Amino acid sequence: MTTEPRSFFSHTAAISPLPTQSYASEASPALMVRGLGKQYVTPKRRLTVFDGIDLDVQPGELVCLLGPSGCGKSSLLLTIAGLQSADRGDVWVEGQAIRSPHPSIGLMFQEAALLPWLTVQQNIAVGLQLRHMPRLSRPALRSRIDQALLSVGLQDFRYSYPHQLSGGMAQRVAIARTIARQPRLLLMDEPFSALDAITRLEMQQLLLNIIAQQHCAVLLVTHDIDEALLLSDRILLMGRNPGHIYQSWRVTAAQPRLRHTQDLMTLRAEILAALSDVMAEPAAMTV
Amino acid sequence: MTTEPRSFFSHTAAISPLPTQSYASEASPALMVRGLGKQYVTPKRRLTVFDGIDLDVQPGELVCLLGPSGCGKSSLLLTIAGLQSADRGDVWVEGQAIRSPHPSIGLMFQEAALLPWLTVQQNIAVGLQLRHMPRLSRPALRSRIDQALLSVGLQDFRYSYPHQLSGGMAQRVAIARTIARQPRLLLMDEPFSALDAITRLEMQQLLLNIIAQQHCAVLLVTHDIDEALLLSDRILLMGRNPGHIYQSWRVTAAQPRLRHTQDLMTLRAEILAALSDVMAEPAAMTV
Amino acid sequence: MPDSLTRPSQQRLRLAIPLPLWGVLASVLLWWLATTPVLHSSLVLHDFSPERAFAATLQLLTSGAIAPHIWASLRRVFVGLATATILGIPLGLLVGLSRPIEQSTSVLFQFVRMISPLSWMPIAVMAFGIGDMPVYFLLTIAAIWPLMLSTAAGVAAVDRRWLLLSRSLCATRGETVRKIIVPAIAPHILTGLRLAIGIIWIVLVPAEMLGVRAGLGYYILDTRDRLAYSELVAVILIIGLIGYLLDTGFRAASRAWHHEG
Amino acid sequence: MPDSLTRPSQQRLRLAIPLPLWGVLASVLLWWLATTPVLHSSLVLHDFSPERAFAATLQLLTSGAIAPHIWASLRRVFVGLATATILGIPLGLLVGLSRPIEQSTSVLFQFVRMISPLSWMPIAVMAFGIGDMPVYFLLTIAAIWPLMLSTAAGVAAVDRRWLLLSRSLCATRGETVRKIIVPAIAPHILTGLRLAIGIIWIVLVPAEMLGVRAGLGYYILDTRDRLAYSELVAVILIIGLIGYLLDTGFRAASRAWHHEG
Amino acid sequence: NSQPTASVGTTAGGQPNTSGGLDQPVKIGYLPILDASPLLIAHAQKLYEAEGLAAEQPVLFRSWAAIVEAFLARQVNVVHLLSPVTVWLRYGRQLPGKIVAWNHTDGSALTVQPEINQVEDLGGQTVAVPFWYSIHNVVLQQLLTQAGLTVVRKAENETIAPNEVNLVVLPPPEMVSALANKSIAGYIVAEPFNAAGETSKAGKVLRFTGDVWRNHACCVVFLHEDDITQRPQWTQGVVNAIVKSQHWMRDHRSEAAQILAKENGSYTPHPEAVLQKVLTGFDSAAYAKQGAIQHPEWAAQRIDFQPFPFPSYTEELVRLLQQTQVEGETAFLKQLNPTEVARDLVDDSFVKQALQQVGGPQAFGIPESLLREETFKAQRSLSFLG
Ligand SMILES: Nc1ncnc2c1ncn2[C@@H]1O[C@H](COP(=O)(O)OP(=O)(O)OP(=O)(O)O)[C@@H](O)[C@H]1O
Ligand SMILES: Nc1ncnc2c1ncn2[C@@H]1O[C@H](COP(=O)(O)OP(=O)(O)OP(=O)(O)O)[C@@H](O)[C@H]1O
Ligand SMILES: [Mg+2]
Ligand SMILES: [Mg+2]
Repeated sequence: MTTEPRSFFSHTAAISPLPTQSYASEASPALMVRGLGKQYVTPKRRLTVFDGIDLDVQPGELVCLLGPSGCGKSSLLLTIAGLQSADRGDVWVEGQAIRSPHPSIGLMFQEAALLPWLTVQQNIAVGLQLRHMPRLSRPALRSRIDQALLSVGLQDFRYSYPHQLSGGMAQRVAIARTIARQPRLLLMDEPFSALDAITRLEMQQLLLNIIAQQHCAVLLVTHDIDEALLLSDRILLMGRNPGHIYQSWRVTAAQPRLRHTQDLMTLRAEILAALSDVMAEPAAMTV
Repeated sequence: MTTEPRSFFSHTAAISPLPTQSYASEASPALMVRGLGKQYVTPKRRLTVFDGIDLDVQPGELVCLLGPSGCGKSSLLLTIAGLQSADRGDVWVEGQAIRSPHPSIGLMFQEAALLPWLTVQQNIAVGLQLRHMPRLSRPALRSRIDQALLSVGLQDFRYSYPHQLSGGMAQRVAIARTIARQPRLLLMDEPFSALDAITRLEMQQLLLNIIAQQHCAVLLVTHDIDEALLLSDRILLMGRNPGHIYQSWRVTAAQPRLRHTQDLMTLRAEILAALSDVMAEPAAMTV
Repeated sequence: MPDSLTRPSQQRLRLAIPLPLWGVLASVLLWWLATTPVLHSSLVLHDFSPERAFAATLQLLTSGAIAPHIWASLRRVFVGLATATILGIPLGLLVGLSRPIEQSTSVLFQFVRMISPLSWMPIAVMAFGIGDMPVYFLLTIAAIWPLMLSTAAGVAAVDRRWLLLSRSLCATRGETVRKIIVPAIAPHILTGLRLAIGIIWIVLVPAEMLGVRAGLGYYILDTRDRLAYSELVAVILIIGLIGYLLDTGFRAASRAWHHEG
Repeated sequence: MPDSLTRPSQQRLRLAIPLPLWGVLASVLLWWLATTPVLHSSLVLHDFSPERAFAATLQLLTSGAIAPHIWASLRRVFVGLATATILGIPLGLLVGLSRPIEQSTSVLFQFVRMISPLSWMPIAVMAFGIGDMPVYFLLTIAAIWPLMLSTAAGVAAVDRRWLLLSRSLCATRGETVRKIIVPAIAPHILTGLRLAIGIIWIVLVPAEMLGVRAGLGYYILDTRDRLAYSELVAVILIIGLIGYLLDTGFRAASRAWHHEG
Repeated sequence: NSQPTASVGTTAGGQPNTSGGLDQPVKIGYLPILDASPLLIAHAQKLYEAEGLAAEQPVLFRSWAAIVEAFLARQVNVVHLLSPVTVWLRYGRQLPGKIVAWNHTDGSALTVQPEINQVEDLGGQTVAVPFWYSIHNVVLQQLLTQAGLTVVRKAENETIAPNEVNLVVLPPPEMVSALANKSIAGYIVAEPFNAAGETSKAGKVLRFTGDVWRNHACCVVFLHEDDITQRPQWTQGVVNAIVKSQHWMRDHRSEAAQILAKENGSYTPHPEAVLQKVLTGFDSAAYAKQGAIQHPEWAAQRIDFQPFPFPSYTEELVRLLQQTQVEGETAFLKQLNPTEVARDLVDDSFVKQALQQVGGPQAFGIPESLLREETFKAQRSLSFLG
């Protein structure tokens, strides 16, 4: 393991209204979120799950979202994806304001959400055969599915049904389903949480390759600080009650980062400390 | 971070028929598995998911099971728990041969498997109000549930329904449901996979406390080598096609292990290397 | 777009007249256009018109002439439904849970459930005479199948993970059924009940041929015999109203189970 | 213990006589005991006994006398079921998917579905004359409700994650319905079909009162009119057999959807 | 080919009929009972065609309500109806139709449990009738009142006093089962259900209605009034055919039974044996012995055929109906004047003409004057009782 100079990360101030404005400024950002807030209203109570969220993701950038369990990461992702309406604030994808799902967004849920009556390859095909997608010829479709299956290492399981898969295999099918659509903006909710160390590294590499090839933007929720350190261009730490961006870091170390694990340790410690602080914040604000 | 002598782990030979016979020999082991094998037969194919599995877990011991995605860890756990029949081999729990679920086993599935029509506290209560459980008075029941909720940090969510929980919260409810039954043998399938770093540490500490207090045995499936290093007395690495115990390590470092992370690094590297080897093994043996 | 898909949490703009009323008003209008004496010359047709039907309904209700019939029928509906529930749900559970039981009974059940109540009639009269008993029998035998089939279909659709969970908790058979399966299939049972009540009303009319002296089905047959078509429609309206109220009750119960809101 | 719970993967010991036959044999025995001339003196009762019923069935089948009736009824069952399916499933989808549609139609539907085919008869004759048309009408209007209700219940029970998935893939309404909802509720639709076919056979008998010249329902009424109870039971057996075969077909289709096996 | 129309209005197309309406096909609606036989035999013998009419296959119905509904919807235009129903239709419901001929006479009986030997034994029991507006109900209630019993219509759980008889309506096929099950003490209905009750040994005939009301009509031929006024030739053709068919049947009872039987055609579902028993196998001596016939001197048949609608019968019917309990609105009955009804409800001009074609009234053994006195005797008139 080689060592490199210490200056590979820059530290931006926490809870800034416009966290990171001007680093790749010519094109409009792949994702721009401003002042986003959301409440869950149940008969028993009203929970502000997050509020005042500002964030940007540039094309070709991978941003990781960390935060304590239940702070609102999944809710934020669903709201950005247009699957649930925000109570305030706006979301722009490639300069376009959106309130409902957009075809160039690829969302991966925290659960695999496979359709149990379809085989693995049919589950992947479903996302490719919708009207808004460019029509694919049979062989083109076939080769897209083959490629997606190959990249997640499940070519032998194309005819299996979801209940015949292990937890990690189901998660990989969900990855394949998402990337096969070649989205411009990937929103991923703990995509590698069920994978062993090696497979996880393979999948992480796959993701980096896809970003490099297709210059797409990725917002990735994870609970694994090491994963964030290995993958991201920026790391956002979310606080809770209600969810907000507590702090953010830019990670500038070159890939492959596994070479630089020692160097990232300081940042790791810093993030862990911030996470502890976040979890010690006073609770409530449940209106 | 303090450093300690290097001799904190012993290395036992791989693929031994009786992996670890005689280290705490007076009482019968909490779990003893011999020659266990299982096939899945589907109309399309017949898959030997694991075969020739031998393992023991002593009371008060925590054994971690690592292995590549899809190698058969979850299947092995379900088979040991008596939820699916083995095709060959035997399982003894506290000296008693079992083929069907046993009340002193606590199983935690890879998915949270909460009952959607019950609140969090009712989900926990279900496991406590069964006929084979000692009858609890109302206040005793209440206090058990309270304690379990408190230990997973969800006391504010006792009246929430499962669909109102985040992924990590659901997983913690599943933990609470399992530990509230005070099992003698805990079988846990990736119990902390959806938790952020801090919450995960808290839950891991909780598990260690329970083992210390109740002297129960734990077999824990994880894909996180660091987790295995932090928690386990022994680590088993499973190979695939069909699943088998490829190698095992004893970890003797004292708790709290976070103090010894540096020292565990060598073992970590060794395990990672073994995992790579396992994943490079020739596939097939699909009869 | 189906509203529940696109905007799960958004409130709809309220129309001045609530939606259910619109549907009813529209259909009454169509009905009126098809039958009114204003537009049609057929004397028989006029009897079916809403103006006469409503007048007859009002008359039946205010004079109280219909009350004993309503009570008689409600009693029969209740007894029939209760018996069918008590038999049908356990049967559905058994058939859904056990392949041997399913296999050994399915031929028989599939046979029996295809038999029209009208063909049972001679047998019902032979076995139970005339009066309430054969009516109870016919209603029960007609209502049992939707309950049984819905229950069995529900059992088949229970998430296998919940059953695994229950087994891993070492729940006994009874506990699994009571604590997992029955709550899990509650929506299916409610659908079964809703269908059963529909079938019961359908069968009530022929069943009340069997020598009873009161009941809405009896009254319908009577109005047909007397060609009192406006009264016939009035009784239909009353049956519809009662059925609707019962159904609303069931659906309210059903909503109580769907916390997902 | 319900077998499917305890031993999901274990093969059952096969009895020499397959289980379905046991159930049938046992019930035939009970039937025989209740009606046989050997034990009973009532002449009317004897006509219901299995020995006579089987003789009559054989006679009906071998003489071919029943064939035109079978075809006539099968045609009506088919037309009624097809119409009910074509109307009922889309209606169920609409009602299940859209709250406004559900609200504006539910009162009406709950009213209409409580109306017995026997009360529709005067209206059916007025509107469709006599012959096949009113029969189709009565069968359709009876069979549409189980299909509609089961479909709507199925839509309500669709896993919300699949709908979220579909929306996240930007599927259109039509695509969501075709690719997610319809496959997801296939078991519900099949239950609906099974119930519908049961109701259709139930209603066939009164429906074939309406001036038709052939049909199993017509034949049943015929046997009742001439008190030929052994033939009545024979026709019931034939209806049961046909119903059973249809039902078996549906269940085979249903199993094709349950890959979980 | 039957047009679904729902108008009870005037002639289709509204043109006055130069042809006397012969273009309209004869569409018969009937129930599977012997009462229908004149209409069916006329069809089988192609008698309508002989009159220059087109006749469609007769349509079988299963209940009086259904046949009336089809008649009102103009799905059928020649039907046989219970004579009290026609009164109810024309005066209770203001539906324009008329009786043009009688269909048959007698043909009904009161069948009871074997242990019941006289009408008085029915006290405290339940008896089934097929229809409120039926001649059976009228005759039964007369029999009961004259035996000193009170007719009641009670709910199931009410008790019936020993001097009361409870009436229920049952579909005829269920009457036999109910009698076998002993849940009713007896029933009064048209043939062949009495014959069936006897055959199954569930009961015996207590009285034939023809032995109570001599040569009474049970069913009548009923046509739309506008057919009568606007298609007189068509109506005449229909009545001619029916009268000829009745005339033929008087001498060919056995052949008629053959034609109507299920074995030989598709008119009724009844086996020939049952029909033969009703039409030909009447052993009046045996029945006299068991008390079912108390007026052997009337020489009544079990069922007989005679077309002329005597006005005296109609008047008597209206008078008796006014004393009979029926379900529903009955106020209109009180207003009826028997003589007027006999004149208004019945149009006997067609029958009179038709009778000439078969050799006059004597061909049916009825008086040349076409007048008669009604004989209604519930009890044996003389001291036979001993
Ligand atoms: N019900 C089943 N029918 C057929 N095959 C199955 C079934 N369940 C699991 N398998 C197969 O068995 C193998 C092992 O699955 P298992 O879930 O035990 O893996 P695992 O080690 O838990 O993996 P992961 O870490 O991804 O959860 C996989 O190849 C899977 O496809
Ligand atoms: N549908 C809902 N109704 C009500 N409350 C909800 C709903 N979904 C989520 N919540 C609540 O919102 C909060 C945030 O949930 P969310 O799933 O966004 O957390 P998360 O950050 O993804 O956590 P995790 O890392 O554990 O997955 C939690 O307190 C949860 O209880
Ligand atoms: Mg989450
Ligand atoms: Mg697993």
